[in-house]
Amino acid sequence: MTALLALRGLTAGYGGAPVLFGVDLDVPAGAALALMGRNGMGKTTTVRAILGLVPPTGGSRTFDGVPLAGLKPHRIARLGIGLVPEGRQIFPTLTVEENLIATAALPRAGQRAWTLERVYGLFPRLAERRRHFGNRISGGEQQMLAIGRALMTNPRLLILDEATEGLAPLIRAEIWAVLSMLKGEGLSLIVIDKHVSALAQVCEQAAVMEKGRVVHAGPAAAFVADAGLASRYLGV
Amino acid sequence: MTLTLLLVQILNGLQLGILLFLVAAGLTLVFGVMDVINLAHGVQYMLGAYLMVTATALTGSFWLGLPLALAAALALGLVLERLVIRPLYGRDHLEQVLATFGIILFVNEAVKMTWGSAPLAIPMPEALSGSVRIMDGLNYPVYRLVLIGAGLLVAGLLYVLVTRTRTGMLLRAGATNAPMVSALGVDIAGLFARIFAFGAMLAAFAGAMAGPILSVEPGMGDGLLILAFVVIVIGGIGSIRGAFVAALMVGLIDTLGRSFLTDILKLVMSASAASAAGPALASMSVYLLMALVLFFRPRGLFPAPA
Amino acid sequence: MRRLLPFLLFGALAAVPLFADAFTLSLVARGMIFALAAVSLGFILGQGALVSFGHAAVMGIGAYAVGILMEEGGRDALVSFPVAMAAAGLFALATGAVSLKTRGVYFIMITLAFGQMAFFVAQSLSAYGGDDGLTLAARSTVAGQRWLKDPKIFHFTVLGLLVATVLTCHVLAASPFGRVLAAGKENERRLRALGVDPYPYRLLAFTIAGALAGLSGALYANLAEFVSPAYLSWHRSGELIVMVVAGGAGTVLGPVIGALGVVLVEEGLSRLTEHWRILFGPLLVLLVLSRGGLSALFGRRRDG
Amino acid sequence: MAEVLLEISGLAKAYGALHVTAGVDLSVHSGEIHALIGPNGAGKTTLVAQIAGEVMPDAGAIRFAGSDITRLPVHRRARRGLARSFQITSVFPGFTVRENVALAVMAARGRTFRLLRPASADREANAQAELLLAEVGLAGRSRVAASGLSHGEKRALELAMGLAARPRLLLLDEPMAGTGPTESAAMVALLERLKRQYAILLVEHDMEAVFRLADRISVLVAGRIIACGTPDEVRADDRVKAAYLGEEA
Amino acid sequence: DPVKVGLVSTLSGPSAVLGQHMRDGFLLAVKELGGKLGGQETEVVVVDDELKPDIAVQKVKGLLERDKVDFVAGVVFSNVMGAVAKPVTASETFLISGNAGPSTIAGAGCNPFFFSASYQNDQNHEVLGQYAQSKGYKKVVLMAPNYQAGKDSLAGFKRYYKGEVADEIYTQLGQLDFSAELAKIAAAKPDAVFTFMPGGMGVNLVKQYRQAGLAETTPFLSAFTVDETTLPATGEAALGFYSGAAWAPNLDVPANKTFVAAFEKEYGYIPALYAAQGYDAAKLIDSALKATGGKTADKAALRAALKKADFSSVRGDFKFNTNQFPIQNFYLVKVGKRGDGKVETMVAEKIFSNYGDAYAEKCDMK
Ligand SMILES: Nc1ncnc2c1ncn2[C@@H]1O[C@H](COP(=O)(O)OP(=O)(O)OP(=O)(O)O)[C@@H](O)[C@H]1O
Ligand SMILES: Nc1ncnc2c1ncn2[C@@H]1O[C@H](COP(=O)(O)OP(=O)(O)OP(=O)(O)O)[C@@H](O)[C@H]1O
Ligand SMILES: [Mg+2]
Ligand SMILES: [Mg+2]
Repeated sequence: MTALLALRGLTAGYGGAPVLFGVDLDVPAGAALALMGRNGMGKTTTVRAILGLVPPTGGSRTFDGVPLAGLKPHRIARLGIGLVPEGRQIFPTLTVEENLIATAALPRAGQRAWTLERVYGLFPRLAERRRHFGNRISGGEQQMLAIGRALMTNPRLLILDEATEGLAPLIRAEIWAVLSMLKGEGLSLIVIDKHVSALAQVCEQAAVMEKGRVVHAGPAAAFVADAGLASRYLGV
Repeated sequence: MTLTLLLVQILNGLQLGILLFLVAAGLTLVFGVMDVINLAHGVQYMLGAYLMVTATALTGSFWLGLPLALAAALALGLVLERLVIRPLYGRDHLEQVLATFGIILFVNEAVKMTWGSAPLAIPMPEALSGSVRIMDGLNYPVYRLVLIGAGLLVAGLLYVLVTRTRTGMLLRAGATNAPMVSALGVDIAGLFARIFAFGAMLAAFAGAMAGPILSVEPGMGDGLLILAFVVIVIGGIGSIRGAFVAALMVGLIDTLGRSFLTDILKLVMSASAASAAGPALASMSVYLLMALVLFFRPRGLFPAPA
Repeated sequence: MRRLLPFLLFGALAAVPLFADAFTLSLVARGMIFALAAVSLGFILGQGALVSFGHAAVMGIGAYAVGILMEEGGRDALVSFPVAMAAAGLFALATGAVSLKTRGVYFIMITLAFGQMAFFVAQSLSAYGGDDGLTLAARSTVAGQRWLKDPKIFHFTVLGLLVATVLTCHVLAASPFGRVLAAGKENERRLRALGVDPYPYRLLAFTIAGALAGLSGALYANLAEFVSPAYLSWHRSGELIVMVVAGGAGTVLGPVIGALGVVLVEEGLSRLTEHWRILFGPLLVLLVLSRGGLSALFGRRRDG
Repeated sequence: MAEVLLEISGLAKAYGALHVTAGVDLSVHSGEIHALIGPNGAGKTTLVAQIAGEVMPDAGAIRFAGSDITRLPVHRRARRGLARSFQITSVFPGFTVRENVALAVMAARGRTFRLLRPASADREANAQAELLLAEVGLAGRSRVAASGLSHGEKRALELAMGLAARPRLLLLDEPMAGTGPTESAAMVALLERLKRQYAILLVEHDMEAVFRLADRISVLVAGRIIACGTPDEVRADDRVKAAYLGEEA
Repeated sequence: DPVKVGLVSTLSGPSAVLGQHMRDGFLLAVKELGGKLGGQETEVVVVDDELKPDIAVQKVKGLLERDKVDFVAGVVFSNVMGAVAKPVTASETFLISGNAGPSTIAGAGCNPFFFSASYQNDQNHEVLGQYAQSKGYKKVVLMAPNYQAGKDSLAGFKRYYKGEVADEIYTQLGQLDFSAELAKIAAAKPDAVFTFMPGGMGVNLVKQYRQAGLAETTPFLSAFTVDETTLPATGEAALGFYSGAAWAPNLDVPANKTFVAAFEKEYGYIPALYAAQGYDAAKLIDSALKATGGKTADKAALRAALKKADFSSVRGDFKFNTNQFPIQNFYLVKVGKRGDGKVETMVAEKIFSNYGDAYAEKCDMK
């Protein structure tokens, strides 16, 4: 299986201070990758570098065989990458429904389309709050909205950066179930999350970052099973 | 003070308000929605008038000149966006102020060098040069009625654009978090460019439309710019509805203040004191209104949800 | 470079009388007087994000205080300068008390409103010349002596007061008081949650800045030997903001450089051509586009 | 049990037709960790905001340390010993990490209205700040600008700022959100250490942490407290399972 | 050493057109004289006062101290004059006003180094007051911007007009829309309106006055409102409107005929009052320098030469009063169409002959 997303020696940083020191990652089409690591190790930066939100300083990125170098973030996203960003980043001056519609995109051929109804079906709470402004809903509701918003772009690769942060246990469980289902529909995933055991149920692959490098990559199940690995890289 | 006079003055106030709204509309759009303080809006208004002068002279017709002038303003808006405004998105408001102030200096001078410093005129279109008698001895030009219509049209158009269309949603989203919008696959930079140019065109439209009743002269946009800011601040930045209401309020307060304040003051103080204080107070009335509104509603009448 | 800069700058200013003619002296004095006002504006603007669009009004009130006192026989700077500062400070206190309920652009505009009110009042002061302004009989005396008449003494007086103002603002900025102002700019909600209400801090800062602007107005009245409502107009307030931002709002010295730069460049360009604005405008645009700008050149003020 | 530090009675708040707080009674004793849990949108953050003073309730009363604070502004409450962390990270991004905490220390001691001596020369505040930073695991980061911290690091910084006030009651709105597994564990350990020194009202969706730390738990659903008791009692409550916990009980 | 003249004029902002006329008029005279005044090589340093008094002071200091000029000429606006008069005269440099003539300098504050080549501020307004009075108007509405010059204007009008003043309307400086004022005027039904609305305000007012239909019913008397600086913009809307001045382009004086023709040829537009006064100011300096043989050092001699006013003014008869302001004729002028279809102000009636201003007696110069 060829990789949908491939990173080779990716380097990036903030204003001259390097954060990524050569990241190599592969996400095969239809696969789910768990990206793990302690706080501040560069997970989010990797995600942003993929989309060009922080300009990479070196290395290569390809998505579906298309080199991403030189492409503007919106072009990259249009290739089929959906982002649930860290910290939600809901648009406060748009209502819940407008948040969902504003950046929605048409599905690719053969894809089962995400629509308002489908998102509301997934998160009935959002339907109840559809006329509320983005900053007038609770933290957890914002998180649901961020997920819904990314789905509405009908992506091929969905990146979830701490997407279950602040969600109640019931909803969280629901999200994991949905992710499994989406994967079943052929969507590829990169999931950053602290719930390691849940991650392992959705993702077959795991990669661990430390100080801006991928220091371990392999099957997720094995990673979780091996208490030594988990404690070495995550300190748990 | 007769009832007719009062009614006529109210009409005048509303009409001044609409004129102000025409100028303020593009400003709210660019400032409120894109979060760019564009001081150059005033000179874009002026440019609209001057382009109209040339366009009407070239074509010999108001109706042919107008689209020509607007197209030119749109093009200039695109150029300005590309050269100066684009690097300023997301930058500090004050840096935007400084850069667009530089544009004011440049354009004012360039206009003077191109068209001279003497006031110029845009002839009133023949079809609209009639008038209706609204009180004994006073005619109301049809053109002003058209101006009111144009203002209402622009107000409606903008309101729909911002609140009802996806473009409006994206603009509002981009104003608070442009990187996120592009991360979700939308070319927000391109959209901003088009909207900025559209705002420039709106300003030019106001200038072109005001030309037949006002004098076209260098610096004509500067004082109006400040008034336009007063309007959008009273209304609440980013709110088209707010700008509209505030423009009418400012127009009314200003007009009624000018018309009646001195007479009213004469009821409570000596005539000479009243005629000294009246006009000064009338000049201040707009600012008093703004200070009062902001005192009770620190984010204007229709604050954006934030 | 950063540490040396103040010494270089003020050293150069101190050396100006060695070679300059009377005109250059008065030009530089004008630059320094605006620098003084710009520093005071830069303090509230850079430290607390309080962009006053009515700063010229406070400056003008200082100028009028001197002019009116002179007209009424109060010629001595030891009286009129403190009165000018007090009048300007009081005006700032009163208008600030109301204005500081708002933030951001609303603050800009409400200060403009008060500035315009002061402007219209000055314009209707028929007893003191109204719109035509008021010519001073002479420069203020100092303890009865007519020292300020001498351009060199005037130069050093202005320079001394400018340095004192810069030092004051520098000390205030670094103090806990200044840090609260900065914190209020960064995250007001957080600040309140820490138990600090930024309002009194802002009001005091606004008042101090007002009094300092009043001082610069008093000096300006003496330089021009004339006061006019034009001193209070929003155009002038805008120019002050331009000076501050051009020089760099985040530093104490930025406004000094900005004010001197604007005054000198304007003078230089206007000697070249009547249409100097066609050059000056793009210069400002380039300054912004090439930034960080001057302030990046000289480093940000942050002592951590 | 110890004295009642915070007592909320009959608190109500509505946004239009939406009753976000619908008659809440709640008490926090000094020295206890009281967890507030409930589904998303139940009104937890709004309740915290009312206690902190950012949102004014429509009805009801809030008593803190023996006096009525229902109408007090935010900063006055903070002065009385109420400190908080925000659900959405809230720090001074342009300040260094140490300056963030030092300011909190100075604020707590009423030493901010000083005009002459540089703030950076306040040795005591700096030392105290370093101590707190070490405590939350940010020891090496004190000279970095807060904007340069990762998400998880900012959460830790928030906590340090809350502690700097040496508050009597700490309102923590999801302190664990966004921290990695390692840091979550560290946070739990820290809060365990802090226990007894401070009373804490803890809003958190991380049930492992909640059950480990809390002395008592209140469950808020749709603006009402539907259950309040020890962790074991709450865990066993069917209504709580159905509304909130699901499998995790 | 060439003779140096500093020309202070308003060349930026909305009022720049006035300054431009004055400058062009002055420079035209110098050019006609072969770049020489009084036979001496002459350098004219033009500075823009930006209509800001403090900037003007700064610029004038530059003229005096750096350029070391022998004369300062020009100054359009009275508030600028108020600021610069003192530094110029204090340095014992001659100040030749090309326009502004504030009452203070005409009266108690008169100065041996100050000469006016224009008029005293009140006079043009007095022309209309006298005209309204002689026409037997019973009821007039007065309107001016709310600033010093506006108030002075109405006072000047009322010095000669003794009928009823139905209303005194003070508008905002820089006002755009006059609908409210026009409604008040219509309601008052006066015999005539007198107004002082310089610059763009005047353009707006004239157009709107015409559009409101008032031009047909109520005569429009004005000062500094309809002239060759605003007529290009108002065009035919101003036809039949009145103004008062000591000069008009068609004034039947030989020197004027050549001046207007030369001016239009040189610059391509019709000169206004300011241009004529600028032109005369240069001619005045020229005449004085001729008398002193080009010497500027002997101030007393130069002053005496200036006082003679020995030049052929475009206004015809021209001599100085004791306060060194002109004694000259004033006319009612009316906007009309020239042979080539362009509109300009035209002399309609002589109102005052050999007329000096009201402040001269307060001046103690002889
Ligand atoms: N905006 C920024 N400016 C400067 N430095 C930053 C910025 N954002 C992150 N960093 C630095 O980059 C490093 C990696 O941060 P990143 O956000 O990628 O970590 P992360 O693995 O996502 O951590 P977390 O789990 O806490 O979200 C951190 O050390 C942080 O200090
Ligand atoms: N200012 C407001 N205007 C209108 N509705 C609001 C406002 N603030 C909050 N709400 C609504 O009140 C409800 C409670 O919000 P709150 O933030 O208190 O929930 P929460 O319990 O903290 O949820 P979470 O666990 O997701 O953070 C939400 O449904 C939200 O939509
Ligand atoms: Mg992260
Ligand atoms: Mg919450």
